[in-house]
Amino acid sequence: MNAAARPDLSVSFAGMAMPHPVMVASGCFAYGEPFAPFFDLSKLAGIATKGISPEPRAGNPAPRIWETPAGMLNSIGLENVGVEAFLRDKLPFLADLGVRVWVNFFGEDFDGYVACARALDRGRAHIDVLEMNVSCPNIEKGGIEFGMVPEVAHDLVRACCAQTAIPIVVKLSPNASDNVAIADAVRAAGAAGVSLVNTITGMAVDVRRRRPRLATTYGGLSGPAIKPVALRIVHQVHRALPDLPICGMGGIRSGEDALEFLMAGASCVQIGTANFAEPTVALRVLDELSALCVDLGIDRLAEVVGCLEPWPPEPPWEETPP
Amino acid sequence: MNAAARPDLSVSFAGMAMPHPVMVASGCFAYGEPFAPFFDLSKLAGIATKGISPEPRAGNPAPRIWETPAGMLNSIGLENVGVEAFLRDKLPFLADLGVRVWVNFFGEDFDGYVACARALDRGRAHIDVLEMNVSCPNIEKGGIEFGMVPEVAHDLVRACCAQTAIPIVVKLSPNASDNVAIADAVRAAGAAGVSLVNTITGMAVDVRRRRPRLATTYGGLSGPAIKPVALRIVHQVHRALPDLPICGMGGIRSGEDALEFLMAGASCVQIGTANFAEPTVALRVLDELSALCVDLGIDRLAEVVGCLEPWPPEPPWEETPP
Amino acid sequence: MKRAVPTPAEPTHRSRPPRCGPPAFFAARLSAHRELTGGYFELSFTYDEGPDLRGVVPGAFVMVRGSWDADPTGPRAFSILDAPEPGRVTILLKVYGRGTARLAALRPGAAVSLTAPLGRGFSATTAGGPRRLLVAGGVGLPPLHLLARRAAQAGLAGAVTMIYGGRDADDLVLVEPLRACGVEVVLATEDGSAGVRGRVTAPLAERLDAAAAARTPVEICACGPEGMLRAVRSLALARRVPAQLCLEANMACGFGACLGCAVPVYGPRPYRYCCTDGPVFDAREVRW
Amino acid sequence: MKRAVPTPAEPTHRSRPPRCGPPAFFAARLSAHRELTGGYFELSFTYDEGPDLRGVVPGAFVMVRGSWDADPTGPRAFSILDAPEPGRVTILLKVYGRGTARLAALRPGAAVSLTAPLGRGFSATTAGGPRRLLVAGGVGLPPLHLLARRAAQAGLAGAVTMIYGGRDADDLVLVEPLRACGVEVVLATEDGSAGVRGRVTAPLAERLDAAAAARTPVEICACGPEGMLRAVRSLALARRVPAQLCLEANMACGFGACLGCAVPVYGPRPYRYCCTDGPVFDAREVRW
Ligand SMILES: Cc1cc2nc3c(=O)[nH]c(=O)nc-3n(C[C@H](O)[C@H](O)[C@H](O)COP(=O)(O)OP(=O)(O)OC[C@H]3O[C@@H](n4cnc5c(N)ncnc54)[C@H](O)[C@@H]3O)c2cc1C
Ligand SMILES: Cc1cc2nc3c(=O)[nH]c(=O)nc-3n(C[C@H](O)[C@H](O)[C@H](O)COP(=O)(O)OP(=O)(O)OC[C@H]3O[C@@H](n4cnc5c(N)ncnc54)[C@H](O)[C@@H]3O)c2cc1C
Ligand SMILES: Cc1cc2nc3c(=O)[nH]c(=O)nc-3n(C[C@H](O)[C@H](O)[C@H](O)COP(=O)(O)O)c2cc1C
Ligand SMILES: Cc1cc2nc3c(=O)[nH]c(=O)nc-3n(C[C@H](O)[C@H](O)[C@H](O)COP(=O)(O)O)c2cc1C
Ligand code: FES
Ligand code: FES
Repeated sequence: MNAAARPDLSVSFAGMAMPHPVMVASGCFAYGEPFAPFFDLSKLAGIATKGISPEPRAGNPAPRIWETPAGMLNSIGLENVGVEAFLRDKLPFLADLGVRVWVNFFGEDFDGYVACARALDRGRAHIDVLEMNVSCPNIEKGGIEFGMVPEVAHDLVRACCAQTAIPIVVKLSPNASDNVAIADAVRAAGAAGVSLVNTITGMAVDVRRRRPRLATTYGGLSGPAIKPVALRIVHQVHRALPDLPICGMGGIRSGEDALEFLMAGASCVQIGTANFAEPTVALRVLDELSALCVDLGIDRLAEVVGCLEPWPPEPPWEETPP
Repeated sequence: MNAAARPDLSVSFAGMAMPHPVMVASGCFAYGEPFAPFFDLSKLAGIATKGISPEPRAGNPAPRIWETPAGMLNSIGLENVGVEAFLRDKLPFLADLGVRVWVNFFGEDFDGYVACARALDRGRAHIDVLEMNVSCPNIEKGGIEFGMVPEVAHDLVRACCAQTAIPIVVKLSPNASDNVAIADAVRAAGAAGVSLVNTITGMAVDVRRRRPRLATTYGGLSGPAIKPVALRIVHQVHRALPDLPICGMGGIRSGEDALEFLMAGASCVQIGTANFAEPTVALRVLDELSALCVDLGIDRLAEVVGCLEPWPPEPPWEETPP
Repeated sequence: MKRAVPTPAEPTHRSRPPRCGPPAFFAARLSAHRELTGGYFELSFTYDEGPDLRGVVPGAFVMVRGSWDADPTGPRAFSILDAPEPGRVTILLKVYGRGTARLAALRPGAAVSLTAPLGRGFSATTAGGPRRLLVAGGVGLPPLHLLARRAAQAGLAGAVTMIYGGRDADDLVLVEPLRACGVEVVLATEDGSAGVRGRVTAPLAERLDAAAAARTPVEICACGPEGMLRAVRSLALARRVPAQLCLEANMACGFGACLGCAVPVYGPRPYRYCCTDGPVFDAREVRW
Repeated sequence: MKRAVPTPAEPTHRSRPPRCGPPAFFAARLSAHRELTGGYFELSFTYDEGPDLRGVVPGAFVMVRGSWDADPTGPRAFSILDAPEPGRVTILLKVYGRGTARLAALRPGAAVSLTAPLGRGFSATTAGGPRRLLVAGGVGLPPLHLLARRAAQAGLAGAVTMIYGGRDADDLVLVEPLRACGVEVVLATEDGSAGVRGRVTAPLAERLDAAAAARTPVEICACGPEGMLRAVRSLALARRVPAQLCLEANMACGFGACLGCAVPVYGPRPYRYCCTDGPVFDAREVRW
């Protein structure tokens, strides 16, 4: 261990080399442009775009956001420009940055997912990963999210993988009771990895006006509040499926947060909500991660992925001390 | 609306009259005694005891708690004195207070639950509710919690209800993907109501020592961080099953928090984690609730249970303004 | 769920408010902290590196966050009250909830982070233009205060009238500096403790009537609570008077990244964004 | 999962540390705030209503929380350094993480809530008793500092020796007041910048050897980081010297409500509680 040397922060995710593990999360970085005034975006390992659907979507009524203790609720409603406008107007900007482009996508029904994957395949020269968001309500199956039932998720992922040569990483919902089963199902269906986690469904109440704080009643909870839940799911999935690449996220806003996710089993991480308060947060996280490696004597960051050890057992209990 | 009058804070839960809705939550008030030095416990509407099992339990190795952003993780391990010692040593103290006694209980397997309900029935003269915690890992069914699958929960609740004349209120886990289905199943099995919610499973990592912060790796997340999730589940269950009495909890630490839960559909509330930082928090919440009723012109608190209205729709969109 | 939405092209505007320069994110410190009446605070932030905000459009805002831990998570939006010199910006803050309470409790010297300049503001007051009725309610004062002072600096103090309302006399702040630069200020309080008793809409309606009678072209510039803005909008639409409204929305970022601050509008798309398309909107455009 | 546990009766102790009175929860304000070297702060809290803590047992602690919003959620435990008069209590705080950082940043006058007195402390120093070797590491100083001053007040300064270790000279605070009341203080620093170079265990072992040679009965009272306490415990057990260890545990409540602060022990039950059974434990009892 040579603490003076610059630590090697490179990681690999599903066979893809990355200079370091710090990406930015879908829906929290738009299509990149709003952040261009703040810093050189090519310093990011990658950008996950706002979720793209086959047709443009206007999003949900206002108000769409509400802050909660150490977190926020959003019901943006998956507003996006639609796949055609994305490929035409947004992808070129991203492609020019030279960072890994993860295009987050979804459909409003089974066929919508498939159509979207097929359409995005046309951008394959500039797209590194299709990050498939399975947290949308499945209208055909009574509104339950596609990502809640392993079999449903499996079939959907398989159909999408058949449409494209771009690796598909499936982004799972922390609302599911058994993420290991779902991760296993999507792995079997051909997913190159999983992104863990999306937002947890929540709500807040305006007691004065006797109505929910969000126009849609429910929204997705993100930010530091959910970090313990996200870490738990990353660890559970990594422990059960150690070969499945994981991109971890949920409340990351420091280098130490990022390292927690890596040690729990994520090969790379995404920063979401923290971009809003601090548009340059990814650079700070990267700097802190580097400094922390020096501090902790980590020469190669890739080596700590999933390195957590369980606690040593306590000495056995006896009535009289030995 | 007479703002000057003292508001009527009484509520009824499953036919049981309560002077006001503010109780304290299981595992956060022990068996009451540690709080006796701080205030007159008879001012509480009720006390939910630490979870009781058929046999005493020593609990989990240390460390058992860790603080997270606006929340805490615990892995106490359902430590308790066991049902016999509870009935003998702890129940008399609670019975003397004249508050509603909710005995939280669980078993380590199906028979354990049933045995515990039967044993607790012997205390029926002093027990108002058996609050059944179905968040324990079901060892027979591969370690998945009893409360995750509607059929499993149904059978367990029915078997316990058959053991006792004390109303059983089932405490559900926010880890389940569909709490409405589980609430419906336990209602059908004879539950008098539901307590929503228990802790969300989470973890935290000590990056310096490369191990989890808790000796058991995972723990339950509670506190303000989870309030949005708890509120959402209360609202979902209330909307789907408006006649099922709900006791709401998760991150409550102010009168306004309590009112949020009532408006979302809870008939009464429990305060958990906040008791640790502020042993007299229940009194403050009660005072604030009363003041808020005056402020908002609420004469009878019971009337606002589940009163939330959805947002009015926006005027329809048109290209040119009307 | 699904709405038909035209492929997004930059929407055409009838009155597109002027935009500030590109935003920067920078460190600053609280340099002055003055408590006014009514729970208002005037806070000044100074910084060594960051944009010169002197030329900022009235209505432009800054996102402010203290250098604290996880809670509150997000920054809060504040209209720029003044930017008297490079490296300095002033806001008027009213304690409302958690974020504003924590900011108000900061001590001089405290580190904060700012994102600014943000938003599109009110158009400039012009010599030959319509007479401007500035309607400010409560914490909606700052952008109009800046607008009025700008007009006065340009020798146009006579072209603007400030109609400023609040709950009571304590709720009305920074009135003297306006009068000192020659701006007519009409006060309205709900309890009548200062100016006329009642809401700002009454003096506004009076002025609109007078202008209509005298055939003087007028324009409304308003900022305040949503209820007030709705009333102002109704008045303006009914009388066909142009009105620019400075809106509020819950904001997570302030610079177009979260899409949280949607404002329902008429036009090519159902929503526009308070932070990047506003906060100033044409009253006719707002879908209320 | 399941362990056989005897039905819980109040466990019998070989050395049950003395307990303070019943705890109270009360409002206080920060009345003095003094920054020492090494990131240490001495904080004084004053209060109008609350327990008189003057007679508190050394090792007793107070849970402190600022009057802030949701984060950090819980209070933090601090050993009582001093309670010079009714309505006043002093702690020595080292900034470690989020909670201590926020407490250290409070300004005099800030409102806090306290829960105190809590815990069972060290037994009192007695005239005919064994010579006491007080072993303090870093922020473990306060209870032993109080113990030493109490001994001095009782005319027993000569019966105690303080062995106090830290990283460097800056990491050692409040040494002069001890020496001033006649207590022998042996310093140890890892970098040798004050006292002997190395850990406290070296001077401790020396003293134990000397005592063994002289057949002087000695007793260890120790408080500090877990690593230090483990080393002290090994030394004490190996030499059959009685030792009282003041432990730390993650605490949510401090008064026996959460069962979070479990300490693995030998005895009738596998765990006891740092807050209500400790923080002072007999070294033999601790299951490490
Ligand atoms: C463009 C703009 C300019 C503003 N200018 C000023 C000003 O000059 N002076 C002033 O005192 N206040 C101003 N505000 C309002 C100020 O940002 C709010 O007082 C503040 O957001 C409420 O925050 P809080 O933390 O006190 O309240 P909380 O109760 O903590 O509420 C904050 C929550 O409210 C939501 N929220 C509600 N209203 C707003 C809002 N308007 N903006 C952002 N989040 C909101 C947030 O999502 C957050 O969840 C402005 C707001 C906007 C959008
Ligand atoms: C009986 C007792 C006496 C203490 N006396 C002093 C003292 O006199 N001076 C002093 O500076 N410090 C003292 N401490 C330690 C002080 O409470 C810790 O520094 C503090 O808890 C760490 O909090 P933090 O917010 O700075 O760190 P964070 O990084 O925020 O860590 C706090 C987290 O650590 C956990 N944690 C870790 N160690 C502890 C702990 N020991 N107690 C509570 N929570 C812990 C908590 O669960 C919480 O999640 C004492 C602790 C105990 C238990
Ligand atoms: C405003 C907002 C919009 C989001 N939009 C999307 C989206 O379109 N697709 C998606 O997969 N996740 C979306 N997310 C989830 C984030 O990508 C991320 O998974 C989540 O917020 C947790 O990370 P964080 O706590 O760092 O924000 C969104 C989150 C926020 C806050
Ligand atoms: C330390 C601790 C112990 C708990 N023990 C139990 C328990 O024994 N049985 C149970 O049903 N819930 C238990 N809970 C869950 C609480 O009763 C409550 O449902 C949860 O903490 C959410 O409320 P809160 O955020 O107000 O704490 C425990 C919670 C904590 C923090
Ligand atoms: S506040 Fe984020 S887009 Fe406007
Ligand atoms: S800290 Fe809660 S029981 Fe000890």
